Amino acid sequence: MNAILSLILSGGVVSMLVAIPLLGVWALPHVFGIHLEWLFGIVIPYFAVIIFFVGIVYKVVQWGKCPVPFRIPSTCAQQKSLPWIKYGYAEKLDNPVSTAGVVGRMILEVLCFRSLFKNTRVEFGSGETITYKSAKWLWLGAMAFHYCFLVVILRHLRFFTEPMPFFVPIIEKVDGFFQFFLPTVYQSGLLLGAALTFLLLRRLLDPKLRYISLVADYFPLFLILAIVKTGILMRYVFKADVVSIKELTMGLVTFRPVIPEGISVIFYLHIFLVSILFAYFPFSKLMHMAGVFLSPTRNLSNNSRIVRHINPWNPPPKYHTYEAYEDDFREKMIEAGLPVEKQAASPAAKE
Amino acid sequence: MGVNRRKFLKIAGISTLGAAAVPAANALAMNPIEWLDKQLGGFTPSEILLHMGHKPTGLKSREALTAKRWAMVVNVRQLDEEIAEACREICHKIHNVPHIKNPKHEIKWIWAEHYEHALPGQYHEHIDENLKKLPFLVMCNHCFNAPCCRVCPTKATFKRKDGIVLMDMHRCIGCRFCMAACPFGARSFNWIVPWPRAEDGKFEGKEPPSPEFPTRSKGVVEKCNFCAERLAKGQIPACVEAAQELCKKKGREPALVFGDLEDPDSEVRQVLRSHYAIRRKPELGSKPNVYYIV
Amino acid sequence: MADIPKSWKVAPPKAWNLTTPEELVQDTDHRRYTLGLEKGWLRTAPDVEIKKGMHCHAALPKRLEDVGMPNPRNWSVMDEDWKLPKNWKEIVLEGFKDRLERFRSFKLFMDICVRCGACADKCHFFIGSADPKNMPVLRAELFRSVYRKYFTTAGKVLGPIAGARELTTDVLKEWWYYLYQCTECRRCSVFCPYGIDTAEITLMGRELTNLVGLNIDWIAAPVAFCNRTGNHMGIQPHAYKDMIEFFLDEIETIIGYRIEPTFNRKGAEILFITPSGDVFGDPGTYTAMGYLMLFEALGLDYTWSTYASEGGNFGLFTSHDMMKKLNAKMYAEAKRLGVKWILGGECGHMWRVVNQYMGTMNLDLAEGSKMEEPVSPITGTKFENAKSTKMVHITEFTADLIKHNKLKLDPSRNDHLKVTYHDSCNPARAMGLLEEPRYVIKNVCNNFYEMPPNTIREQTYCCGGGSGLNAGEDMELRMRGGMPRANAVKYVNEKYGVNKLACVCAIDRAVLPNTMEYFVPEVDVTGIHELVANALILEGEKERTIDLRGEPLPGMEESEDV
Amino acid sequence: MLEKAFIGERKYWILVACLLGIMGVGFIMWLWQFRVGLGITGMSRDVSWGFYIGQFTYLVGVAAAGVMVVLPYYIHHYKAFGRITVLAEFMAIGAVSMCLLFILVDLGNPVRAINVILHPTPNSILFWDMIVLNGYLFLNVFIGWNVLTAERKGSPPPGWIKPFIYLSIPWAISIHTVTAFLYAGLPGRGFWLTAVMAPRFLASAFCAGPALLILLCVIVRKTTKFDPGKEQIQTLGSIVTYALILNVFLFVCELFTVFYSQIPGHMHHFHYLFFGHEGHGNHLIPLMWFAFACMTAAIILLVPSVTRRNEGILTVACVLVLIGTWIDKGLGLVVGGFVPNPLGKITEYWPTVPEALITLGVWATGFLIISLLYKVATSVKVEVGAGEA
Amino acid sequence: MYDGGKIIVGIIIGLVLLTFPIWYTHGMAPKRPEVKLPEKEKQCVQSKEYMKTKHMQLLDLWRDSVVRVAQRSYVAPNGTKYDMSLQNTCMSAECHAKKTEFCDRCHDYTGVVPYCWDCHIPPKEEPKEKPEEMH
Repeated sequence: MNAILSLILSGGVVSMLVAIPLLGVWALPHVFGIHLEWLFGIVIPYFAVIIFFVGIVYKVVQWGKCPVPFRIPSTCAQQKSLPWIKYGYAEKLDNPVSTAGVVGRMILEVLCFRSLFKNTRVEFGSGETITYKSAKWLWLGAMAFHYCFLVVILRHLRFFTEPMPFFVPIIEKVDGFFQFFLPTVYQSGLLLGAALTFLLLRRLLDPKLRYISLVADYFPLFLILAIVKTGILMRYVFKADVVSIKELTMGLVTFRPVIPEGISVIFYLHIFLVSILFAYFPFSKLMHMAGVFLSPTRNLSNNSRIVRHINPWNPPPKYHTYEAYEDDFREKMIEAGLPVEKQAASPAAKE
Repeated sequence: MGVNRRKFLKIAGISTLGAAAVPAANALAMNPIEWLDKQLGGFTPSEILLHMGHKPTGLKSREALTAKRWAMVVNVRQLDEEIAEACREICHKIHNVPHIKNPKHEIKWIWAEHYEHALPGQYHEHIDENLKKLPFLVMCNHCFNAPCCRVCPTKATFKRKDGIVLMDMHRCIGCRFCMAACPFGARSFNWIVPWPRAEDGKFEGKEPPSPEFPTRSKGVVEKCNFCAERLAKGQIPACVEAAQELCKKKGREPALVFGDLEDPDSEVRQVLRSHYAIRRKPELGSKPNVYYIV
Repeated sequence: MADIPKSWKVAPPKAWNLTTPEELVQDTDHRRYTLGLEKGWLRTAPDVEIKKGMHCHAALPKRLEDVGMPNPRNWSVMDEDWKLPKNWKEIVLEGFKDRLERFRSFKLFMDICVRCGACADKCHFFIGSADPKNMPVLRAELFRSVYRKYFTTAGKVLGPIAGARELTTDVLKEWWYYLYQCTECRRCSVFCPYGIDTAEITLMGRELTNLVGLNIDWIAAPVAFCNRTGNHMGIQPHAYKDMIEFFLDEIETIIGYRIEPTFNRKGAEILFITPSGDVFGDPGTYTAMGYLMLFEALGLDYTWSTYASEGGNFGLFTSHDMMKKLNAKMYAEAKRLGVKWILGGECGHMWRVVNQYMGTMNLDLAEGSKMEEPVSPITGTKFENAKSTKMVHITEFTADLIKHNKLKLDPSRNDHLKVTYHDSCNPARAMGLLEEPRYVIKNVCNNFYEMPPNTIREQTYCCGGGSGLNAGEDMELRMRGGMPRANAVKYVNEKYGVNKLACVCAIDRAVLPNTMEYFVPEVDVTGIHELVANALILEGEKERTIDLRGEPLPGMEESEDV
Repeated sequence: MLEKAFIGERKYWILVACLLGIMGVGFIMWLWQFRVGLGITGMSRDVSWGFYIGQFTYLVGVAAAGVMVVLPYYIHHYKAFGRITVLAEFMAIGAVSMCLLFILVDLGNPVRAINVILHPTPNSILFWDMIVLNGYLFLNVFIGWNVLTAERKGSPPPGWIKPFIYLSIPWAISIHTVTAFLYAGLPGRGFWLTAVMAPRFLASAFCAGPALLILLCVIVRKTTKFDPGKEQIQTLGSIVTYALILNVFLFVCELFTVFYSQIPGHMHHFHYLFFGHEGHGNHLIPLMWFAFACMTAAIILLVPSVTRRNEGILTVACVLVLIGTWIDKGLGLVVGGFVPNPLGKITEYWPTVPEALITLGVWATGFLIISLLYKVATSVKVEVGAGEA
Repeated sequence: MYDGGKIIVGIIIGLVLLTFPIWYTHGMAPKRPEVKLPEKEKQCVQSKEYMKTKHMQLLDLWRDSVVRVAQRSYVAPNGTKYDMSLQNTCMSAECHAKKTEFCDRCHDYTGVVPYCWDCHIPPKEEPKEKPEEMH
């Protein structure tokens, strides 16, 4: 599976996914008079959300069932040792010895992508020199992507709640702070698209990344890009009947599903792709969302010299005992003047 | 959907080479900028883009008053406090100009000044005492070479083809560069919300007097618009109308005259032919379109 | 002396069959993969070329028999047939499943990698070799692809589309080749947004290959020796004592009198354990002399042990069980001798084991012993950070002494040295021992210079030969892996004239001299306690004219002739 | 490299916390202004620009001063400045950021700020100002960061950065020229309608900017292990001296033209600022005199090399220069231009408390940016062993 | 499960956050808003479908056309001409005389806050209102 094949495959799959609702909601009724809105608007979304929740919980429980036999945090700073050796806030966070430190480390990791922030790039100079350059673009792209995605999701609550919670209008206002176009362009949507494009270009332009990337890397990027694009198109270009859409989404969320009239196909396209993302989520690398919380190199404190860590399956010790060792070398030991437990093991001890 | 598609095709057609034969022939008759302007219906390409394929299909209404260059003549000698106040009142009323007591935040479209302020360069102590007392009606001069339009970074203030300098209150970012540029102090800024509204959208305190004309949001600049909205309906500016009515009543020559400066038969041209008229601060070269007969 | 495998003898540079360092560096073409048209890595296993100089020799059957490891046989890496057991696939997959169930780290790291590539250029082997499979992410993917095939639905159904592949002998060979091109240094895990630690995956991978008898002699032999004789070198008790006696002779010529340490002495307060590399190989031996002189200066009530005569633990590079087995001796011996606590010498992975595993695995063995929370008998400092394991790092111990002015030091004796410090990867990234060694160095040397920040502390580079890859036959691999470290040393050498590379790891002391010889011949490798002993003023010592290596001290060049 | 901004001593964090606190207060005040309108400021129909635009104008000068370090280093190969080019560039980043923020808080409709890009208007100087300011910000971020990165790697800066560096020199001149043109091209504002406006701006920029840089260098030396160097500070001191003399000279030229010609439209503004127009006294008169007293004192301190070489005196002189130019440009220039108004009337201006707090908030933001960047720069310098002068 | 407590708490927090809309609405969906259409006037400037989704763009076009190009007459697809004015045409007494019964219904339902009404004046909605005032 090389880069080109992966691209073709993942691109093809996403195109097919786009084609399905187009066929189902647009072509079928026109050609055969079959209406499948209920399938795309109700059945598939419900199905996807169920897979999403069950899948995530199942996966996390599976992880939870595995013990953490050893305490293996990556220690990215000075350990807590002698009282006069500096153990300040940076050390507490990067080499935590207390729960507070671990919580701080996890917060920084989950909310600020701290490890990515440390990223560097190796550069080869002339001759033998290797130099290191701080490389924050990936961090920036990842931050932009994840936070914009979060904002976009929170904004979508306007379709799933009535009345809206207080924070939704505030987010909308801030997100659309710079007013241009009608309806007002949300900056998060544009940034999300830009960040995704950056992440995709990275994979395509960096030979290292092109080599390691699999279909499973391109596919979610293409899928989310397609979701973003359909969303943007729906809001700004092809336009959809928002009231009917909200009727549908509210029906979904209150378990009284309805298919109102007059929702354009672009909406079904959008919701179908989102459903695919939901259903795909638990089986994919996207599970890093939950996994990051369980990573033993990050969520453990470095205190196993202070407190004993328990391994639930710790096997009984089997080792070459001193007795066996002395039996092996007793004579040589005595000869060398080393103390032994049993002075004269054999009566034939040499005088 | 259908309507929209037709429009879309129309736009698309303009931009494709195949359909360019006729416009190309037309293009020979005018300069490229004019041609493009015509194709775009007066909109810039970026504006067209912002409308996403909607091409304006508007027309000028038949009853609209049109001109090549609108101008006004103020015959100061025919003015008195009453007329000036009537002009100010009707203007501010129909345009929903708020009455703000704090002079720092005041908004004025048309108002009376003393000679020494209206024409500071031409003032001397020994001037006709009568003239000193007369209310000089001042307003936006709708300069032919308007410094405000020159400095506006968004074309929010712009000069129409008929010479009217207009404010696009939808576009103004409130940088107030135009206020610095205007040598006549004709521009006002909405320092506070002019017509405050409650959460439910109802007006707090006073309601604007005219439901037909929009109010403004805070943070935009505004000024006299030569009653562009009235011209479109075939009416002359409200101040001119009010002044002329009052003058008629008082048996005077009309204090305010309005018309097309490029039309030799227009009323303004006739008045200017028969009276000695000056303009404010002519040395700045802004070429005001408001003339004063003193 | 003891029976030492011939392969341990470091071959002279000429026999390394290497090009010049410049050529070696320029050979690392990181832009080799430019088009995306080459075969994707999922399909490359059959074509993997096992290059000479880039791998170690297979384990001899005797080693495995000694410790009861499976499938002992004579086999060679270069052979087509690796003589696997018939049901090898079953064994590996069963072992895979077992480890997925026992180690959350393994299971999680199989699931959540997003292949962002942040780790890619963090690996010294990738930097030095440009082999894309040395990118940590891809090293792990070699296992993930198999994981997907046998343990995930998507992989079972979609196969390569889901990034899954069959476990074939080619894949197994690829595993083996790249498992033993990873030194488990954890540098990649520092940069991973999810903390994925390739070392964890390599550890599991090595356990799996060991199940079917795929291993390297350079690990299997020490393991077998350590089990029987107590140390990796296979030094028997009398020889061990002989070695120390030899150091005592040397020390006598330096300080003018003889010191007399004890061995296997019951009732001592402290048990001292250091890697046997310090006792056996230069320049570690000078460090061992340093320990002896330091303890003499303090009059410490301590003992050496010939049974627990190994701090290092090649079991870590074999399997968790083997690690436990070899480590158990430390507590067993501490209990037998009735010491209060254990003092550990300068060692790398020994401290990883002590910090991360020892208490968890073997603390039961210390039950009923006289062991208690370590307290320095000289300063009275309680080592609270070793409360549970009761084992103190010697730089912690020495730093505490210096802080309390318990040592008479003359740092000017090290004035001819310009020292830089190499953070050994294990104490740095699996423990956090960063400041103590620096504190000690700065107090015993007047000229200390740091290497560039991206190459020290938690970002330190491996020496290139850790985790059992310190053999002679894989010299090219070692040089390639050591390149980033050597490059940083070269930088300070050129900038400040640094001529001494200090470290706290026996493997470093064994590996880096070759690397330095190759890349930066001006620089020598030393342990920290060699520097300490050089600066240390012992009571009643004669005026020092030579350092521990028998070379004249600064200002004493003439007195040599006297 | 950025991570270095997150590791510091207690003092550093106290500074950061204080700046964040001031920013917070300023932000709350701005939210109020955003809600209520610019009416909460002291500006009015007649004095329609005030403190904000004044600060903007002043800071453009500070930003442009980076060129006084870059130019001698890159064009005249004055090697000593190599140590501090990054400091100058990072100071410029902070200053330009403040400029942009001041424009943003001065807008009546900040939400429509994008209109400047959506409806590009080349005939507006403000449009060009937007371009040159953003361009200058980009150039300095780009150059500063790349040069520092190279320094950290121990390699010379990449060759492709050179064109950008050369471009940044005229660009620095341009930001001040264009800003001067904002004022100088307006008919009917006699105070500003002068061809020496741009040269005056440049002269005051080249004394205020380096003066601030000197102070920052002294602070850096005191608080970090990096010493920007004695020679560097001395050379900057000479630059301040000449530019200050030029600044005062140009002002005197202005005075001559205005008062000898006796044209009222030009003269009244000066009258108002320094004596009070037609009997109107105001807050500004003492300030304006104070400003010129400061500048005169600074000249007296700076011209003799004996006093200038004394770093303590140099520092005092720099403070005087900063205060003098700040009053002159940050307050006098803008207010003086609007009073009296085009109708010859006088409306007084004085900033209100919220206006001052917002201003302070923007300054705090700028200084936070400078602090973070300086933290990075000095850490890198120390790391690569450039600590000792 | 190992660390079961923490993991279960984590799962619960995650589920609670992710199912926010479900428990926030707790099964109560307000009815789809119905706008009150004009009684007399049956013909809008464009089709209903068009207006439903694109009225904002039409209004945007109108405002630019009126303010900037001085073209104030809109020619509907059926040839009828309309004065381009939100206040005076759309919201006239004959058409959508009540903002609260027309605009607001959908806007409130879908959380849309248009800034038209920052400046433009919605028609008075007191019952006493006389239609003559509109002239």
